[in-house]
Amino acid sequence: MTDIKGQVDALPGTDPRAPLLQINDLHVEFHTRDGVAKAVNGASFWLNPGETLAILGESGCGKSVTAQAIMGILETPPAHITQGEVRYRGVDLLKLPEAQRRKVRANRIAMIFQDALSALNPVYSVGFQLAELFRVHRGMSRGDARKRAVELLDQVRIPGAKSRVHDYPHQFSGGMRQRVMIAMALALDPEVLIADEPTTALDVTVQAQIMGLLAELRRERNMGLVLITHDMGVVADVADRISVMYAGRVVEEAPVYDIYARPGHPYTRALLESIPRLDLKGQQLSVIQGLPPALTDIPAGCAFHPRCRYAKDPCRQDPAPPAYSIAPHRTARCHFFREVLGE
Amino acid sequence: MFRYIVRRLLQMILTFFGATFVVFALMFANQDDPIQALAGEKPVSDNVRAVLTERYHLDESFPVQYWYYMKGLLTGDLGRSMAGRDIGEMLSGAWPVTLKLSALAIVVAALIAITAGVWSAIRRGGFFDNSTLLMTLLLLAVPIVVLAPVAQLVFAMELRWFPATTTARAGLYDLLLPAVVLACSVMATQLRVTRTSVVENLRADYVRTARAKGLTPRRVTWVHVLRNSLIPVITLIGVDLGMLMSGAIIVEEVFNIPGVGFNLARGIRAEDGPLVVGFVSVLVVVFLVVNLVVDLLYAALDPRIRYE
Amino acid sequence: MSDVVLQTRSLVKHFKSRDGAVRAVDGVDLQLRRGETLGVVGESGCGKSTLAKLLVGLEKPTSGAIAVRGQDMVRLKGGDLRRARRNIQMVMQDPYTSLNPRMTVGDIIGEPFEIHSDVVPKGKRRQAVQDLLDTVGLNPDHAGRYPHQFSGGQRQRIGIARALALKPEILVCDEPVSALDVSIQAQVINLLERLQDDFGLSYIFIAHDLSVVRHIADRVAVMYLGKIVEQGHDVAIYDQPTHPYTQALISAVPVPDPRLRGRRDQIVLEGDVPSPADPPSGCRFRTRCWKSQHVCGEQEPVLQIRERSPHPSACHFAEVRRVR
Amino acid sequence: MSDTRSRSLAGDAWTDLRHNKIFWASGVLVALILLMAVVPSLFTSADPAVCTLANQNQGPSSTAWFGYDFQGCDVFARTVYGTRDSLEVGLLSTLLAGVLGLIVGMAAGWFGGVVDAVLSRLTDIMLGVPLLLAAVVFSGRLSSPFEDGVFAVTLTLGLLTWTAAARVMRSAVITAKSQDYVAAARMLGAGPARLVFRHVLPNSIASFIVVITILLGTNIAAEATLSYLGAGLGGDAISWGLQIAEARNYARIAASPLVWPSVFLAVTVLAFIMLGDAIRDAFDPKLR
Amino acid sequence: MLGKRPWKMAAGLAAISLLIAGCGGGDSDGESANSNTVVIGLSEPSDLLPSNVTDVNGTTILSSLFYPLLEFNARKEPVEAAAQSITPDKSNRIWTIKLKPGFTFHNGEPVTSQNYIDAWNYGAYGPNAQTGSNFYARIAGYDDLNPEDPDKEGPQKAPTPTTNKMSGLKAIDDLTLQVTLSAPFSSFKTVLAYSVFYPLPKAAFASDGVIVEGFAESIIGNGPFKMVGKWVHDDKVVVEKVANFKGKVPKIDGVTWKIYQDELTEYADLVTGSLDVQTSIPIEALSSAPADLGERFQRSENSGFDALGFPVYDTTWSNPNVRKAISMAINRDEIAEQIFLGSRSAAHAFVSPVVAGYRENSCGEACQYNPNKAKELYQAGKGPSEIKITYNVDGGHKAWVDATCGQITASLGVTCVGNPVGKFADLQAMARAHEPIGIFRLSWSMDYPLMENYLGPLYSSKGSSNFSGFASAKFDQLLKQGSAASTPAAAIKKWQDAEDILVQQMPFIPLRFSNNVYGYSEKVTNVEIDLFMKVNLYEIETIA
Repeated sequence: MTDIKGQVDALPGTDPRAPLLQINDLHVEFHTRDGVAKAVNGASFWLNPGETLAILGESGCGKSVTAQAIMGILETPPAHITQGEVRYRGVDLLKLPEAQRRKVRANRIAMIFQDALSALNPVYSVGFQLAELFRVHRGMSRGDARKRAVELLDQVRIPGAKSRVHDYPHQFSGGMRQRVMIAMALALDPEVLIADEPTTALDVTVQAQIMGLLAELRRERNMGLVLITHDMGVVADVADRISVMYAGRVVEEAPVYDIYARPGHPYTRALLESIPRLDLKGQQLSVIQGLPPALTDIPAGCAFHPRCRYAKDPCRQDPAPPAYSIAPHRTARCHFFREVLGE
Repeated sequence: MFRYIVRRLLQMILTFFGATFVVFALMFANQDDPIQALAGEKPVSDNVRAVLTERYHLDESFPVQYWYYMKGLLTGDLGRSMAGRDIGEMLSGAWPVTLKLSALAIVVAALIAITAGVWSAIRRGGFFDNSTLLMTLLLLAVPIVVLAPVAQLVFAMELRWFPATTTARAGLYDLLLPAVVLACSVMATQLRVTRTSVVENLRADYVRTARAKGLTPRRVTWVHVLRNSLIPVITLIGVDLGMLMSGAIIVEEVFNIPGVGFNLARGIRAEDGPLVVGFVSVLVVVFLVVNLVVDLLYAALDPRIRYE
Repeated sequence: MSDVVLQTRSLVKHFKSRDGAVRAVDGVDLQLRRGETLGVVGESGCGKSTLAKLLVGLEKPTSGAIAVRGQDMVRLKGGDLRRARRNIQMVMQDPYTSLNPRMTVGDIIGEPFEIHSDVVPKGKRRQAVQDLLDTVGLNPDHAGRYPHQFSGGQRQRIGIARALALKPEILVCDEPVSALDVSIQAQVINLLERLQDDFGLSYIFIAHDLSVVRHIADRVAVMYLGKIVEQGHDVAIYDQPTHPYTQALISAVPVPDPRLRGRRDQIVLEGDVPSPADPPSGCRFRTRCWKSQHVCGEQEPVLQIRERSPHPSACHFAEVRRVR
Repeated sequence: MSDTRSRSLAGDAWTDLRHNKIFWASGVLVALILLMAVVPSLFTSADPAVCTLANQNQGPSSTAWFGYDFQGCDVFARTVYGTRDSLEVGLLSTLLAGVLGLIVGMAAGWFGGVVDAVLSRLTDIMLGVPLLLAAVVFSGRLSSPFEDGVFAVTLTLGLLTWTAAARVMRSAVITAKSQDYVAAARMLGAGPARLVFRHVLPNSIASFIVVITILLGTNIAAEATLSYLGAGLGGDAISWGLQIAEARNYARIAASPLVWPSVFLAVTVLAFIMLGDAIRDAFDPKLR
Repeated sequence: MLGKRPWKMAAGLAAISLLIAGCGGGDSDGESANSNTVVIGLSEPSDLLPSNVTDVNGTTILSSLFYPLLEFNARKEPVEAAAQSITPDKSNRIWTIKLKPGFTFHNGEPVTSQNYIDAWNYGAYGPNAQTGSNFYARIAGYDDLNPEDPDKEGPQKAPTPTTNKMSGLKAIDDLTLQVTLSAPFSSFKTVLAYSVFYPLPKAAFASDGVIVEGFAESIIGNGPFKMVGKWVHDDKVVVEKVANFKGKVPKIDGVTWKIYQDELTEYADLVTGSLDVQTSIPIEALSSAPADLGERFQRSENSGFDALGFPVYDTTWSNPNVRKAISMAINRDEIAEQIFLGSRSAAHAFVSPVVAGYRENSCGEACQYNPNKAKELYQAGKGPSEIKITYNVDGGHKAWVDATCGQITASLGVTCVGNPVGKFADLQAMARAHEPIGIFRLSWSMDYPLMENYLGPLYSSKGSSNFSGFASAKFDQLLKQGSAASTPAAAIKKWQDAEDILVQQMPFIPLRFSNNVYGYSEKVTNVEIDLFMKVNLYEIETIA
């Protein structure tokens, strides 16, 4: 497989010592009828080879938009990347011309989506959709590409790959479809895989299968994995580090063990507490009051302050809290992280 | 699948009889004096009148006339027109050119509508989009009675790009001008539907996937989006094809094409019951077959659709 | 007897399809007592949504009986049925599609009053609607807004308010929180629990999220391919599951604690759920079961208390296994 | 702000429309056209029926803005007065087609099964009936009590053009009736009437409105086609269609009698289509 | 599997239908290539069997295929063509026709007197329902072939005739034919020029009185041209010159009769050079025709006559002065000039100027535009305050009817509207049923150049086209006397007397006489169009 990789030209300016993926102060806006929606407001994180970074957050926190911005597949307009960098091995992808950018996709950075049924084109066979990658990026013949497609389906443990390659997405079960998605993402042997809620639409037993498969493939290939999810359970199982996003910002970043043991941001803390737990049965669940802010109208200061029990005056005023370094490899954007940690 | 087709064919037979009945009834209601209609403004002698009345059962009641017609039809005899011509022959003379004309018109319309529709969907809100919107609305508002002679005047008589008239044996190029005129009548809606459908599909998740695969925008649009967007367009094209075949009356007259529309118009004006019913019945059958083909095409375009 | 508000007996629903009958629900017996929450868990395609529709009368059962406070819902007709139906209402899964986008929230919540005009006199309906909004924690002033102006959690509250309008005793909640974010999910669950206390409601709580069910349910029924495979009190099911499917299901639930990583007893099932149109003979789980033996294909295990299963379990080899 | 006042979809739509520029533009245009139809004498003092061959094909002047046609009639006056019959035919036939399409489409979509099959086949049959035939039949049978033929032409167009609307309605109803909120209402005990009129209809009407407004345009234009085919309006009727059908013959000598009614027709169609779009959007709360 | 790949089937079906549509594409008409042939436009004839042809299209095509017994010269006098001589006896009842020798049909059969008798008997035989059968009605024995239906259009069938031979026809020898009329008719010779009096070859008959199936599709005539191939319906009839033709020899080698549905379309082809002769340019194109065609745009007179008829059975219109008032309210010249652009001329007589006996302005003051007098007369006669003019929409009459109404309104101060009906048959049916039809339009073009051919059908009480209900015993009698007169001149005198009755009664008001307005391509020259709107095929030439 590495021989195929050799066919892709190295990007100019590649720095082998730089992190695999580094996002700096990314800002994305959407121009809508209701005004400018600030979907991402300065997201920053990095990823090393072989590492699993979980981006955790609720819907509308900007995690999917961030992922799409990294991939360069945001629909512009309405979306506009107003600021920031997306560095892959030190190269700022945002500054690359579109043609080169396109070569990065699938070759270097690949992505899988939440709902495999709608993410796969319903009118083409999965074989076609897999083979397409080899034909477009590798210029393979139809037959060779088809062969590779079968191999890929085999690799993601789809039984009877040879015959199923002719089937259409709707003829697969949810789990199998997600396997196809994974096969598609891994086809060109990328170094970074972004998985956007890969198991949310699946049943728990299938979810376990898929997460297992992903972990295995990541290990095999020493890929960097960005796992976007809202499920604290899944994260606890697979992530090395966690970035928690709220209203377009990374509010806390920490190694997985630390964050579950002692969350450093009130939002992370509240999220953890709102999961139903055995020892709290019969009691009310701890809830985060109110709603996430509308992206067109993000509160001044810390965006979380209207829902935060620690909020005091400084939280309500700009500028937003900086990323306080609260421990080695840990940051939190909360003025009162000590109180949060200390409780 | 097979059972589905058989069921559709059976329904087709029922529809066919329904259509003959409705049209026959309409023709009967319209029957004043077909014999005089045949003779134009010249007088018809009583004797001729009596003989023709008897020959075409004109003095019979509606059920009897219908019965005579159906009897003939079921034995494969489409009867004779009032002018004494064999209707079967007339049909086989008129159909090919009309089929050719409407197929060409549909191809022209679909090509333009789909290309422009996709384009304006991609650039929605842009200049191209807005100007096509205006153009299509204008096309919608200008009736074909205006469009056809004006096109003939400009492109045939002034510019001499196309022949002014064609015949039953016309080649594709000869038919191009009338086909374009005909296409204008259906292009507008097809374009709108294509545009809407493409816009919808552009938002679909699989487009995101395709782009994440590093495909060029062109490939994303014309390979991935287009096929998904074509389904509602195909339905429309099916309906349009039927309408074009019967609706070609004016175009056929202006460009002197002795096709179905022309024969229908003549038959209707001449109160020629058997002629009109014959043509309409075949029209309905063709229409239904086209619909069936369209439905099967669905399945071709969208593997999720299966017929039972 | 008077304690039981809802009971089903051998409830069966088959759908006709190209490939024969799809056995969506295939002989389900349930009992729900007053003030109790019965959780129904199972994976997609197991028939739990069909079960919900049967219970509220959106589908007619192929056979079997549904008794609400002793009245057979299947046999009732006309006005009696309409009145009896008031007693059992449903909260639907998808708060986006279950509200008519072209009606205001006030109209949506007030609609039950218009249908059952005897419940609240005309003049008081507006007040009643506002009370309901208040009850579910929404601003009564927002009655004139449209569903799309609300967030998912708020919409689910609207759905709950609508279901409560007729003051039912039983609420069938079909995946009421699965479309919601964690923080919102907690709010809705809390609301449901509060309403249960306030109005003495009984819940059938259908979900695929086992943690949520565990939190809210008093008793749990596990469904697989149209049948209940195990049933019992929550503790019994979660801590002492005896059916292999239940065990696999529970073990697959991720635990939000990285310290347990790699230390849990995780059973990863192979393959997919078979088609309900052509379920396996005997025990329906046998195709994916590690305990499967010859008898499983021959004989269908009955849901009953067994030697090694202190609560009803439909497995010939039922045995307690702690999976976490 | 307090919006406790009980509101209706229509009321809200109106509130929304009041702020919609396109609605106002098209609305004013439509109002103007309607006014022209009702009181044409407001717009021109000339009598459209008085035609003097001496004025034949004269160009525009201060008395006759659009000049005179082949018959020596004032083109502007005739175009203004033609509004009435054109609109009458267009609106009434579209109304008829709309009602028929709505009923057939709803019935087919809602009941499904045999009803659907029968109605769908009926739609097929109607698509096969040539417009000219129906026009000839109706104009022959119905024009005597209504001399100008408006009734006959309206009936013809109405009876033959409902099919598209019915098809659209049918599929919209099929989509709408399987929605969760319909199930929710059914669960509450709502009867079929409520389900149909309160839930299914409002949610399936959007594409129907679009089809209908387009149909209005094509029907006004179709009147011209019928006039050309000799089954259109007659008697002392003045309509754009008649004007166009006549003037197209003399287009090479004098274009004005052809151009102006066509322009009026196009503007009218445009106005109604835009109005339809605006109304459809207003009745979709999501777009507000 | 059928079910698995439905799209293959669909694609196949689509491909097939496209193939059907696409193939068989276009052979272009090579007729107007450099050969010595011309392309002349006309409409689809209803038939080509001579006895069943009464329309101008059919007769035009037949004129190339057949050689008539006689034709008319430039002075409208009959001149023998296929006949050597046509002579009546003293009583004008028995006519002897001698044929020129040596003529053959296109299939080689010699033309004999029996060929004429067979053809005429076939045409006259009632059950054959030939539209031209009326033309044989003067021949003795015609009634035997057409027994009267006892209840007209009632349920009973007309009795089958006992014979299919007219007693008045007798072949004296191969080249001599004797025709006995049922009543004397001094102008019978003129009638014989009409196309129904063409002969038919033996090959036309399958058996006695039965025409071979499909004969009309490939007619065998005795004329200067013969058919090439079959009649291609709605498309064309191609004829080519007969070698060694015994009669007058045309200068061209052949004609393609190209069939058009619409005259404007035909004109488009004329302008673009795809057509050589258009015999009748539609009014819509007249204003641009001089510019389009220059010298090649021509006019000549023809026999057409337009009139308005009154339903005299309707009391509203029973007063002749009111009818006269309407007539005087119309400015015929203005309409002829401005609406018809000179393709018509104002009519001030009841018969066309092309027939012998025509008197200019025989109508007198009644046909002169005089709005004041008209109004006076109208008011005195208490004419209706609302007038409608019924016309058929399929004939392009709207323009002049509207203009006429405009003039009537202006002159009389009454409301006048056009009342369109679908086709002429509808108008006729309404008139027959005495429905309130109002004033109605009428046109006539002659079959043979006699005053009688105008007066008889239109105004006599039993006239085939007399829809007005006008009946004057004196008029009928004068007409009859004219026909029976011993010489054509005497006949004309009687007919003129009859015309004078019309002037007094005005059951119809003459409006216009029509002219041929024709054009031709740069390829041809010497184009003449005769009274019957036919191209003179013997004169027309191509330019090399």
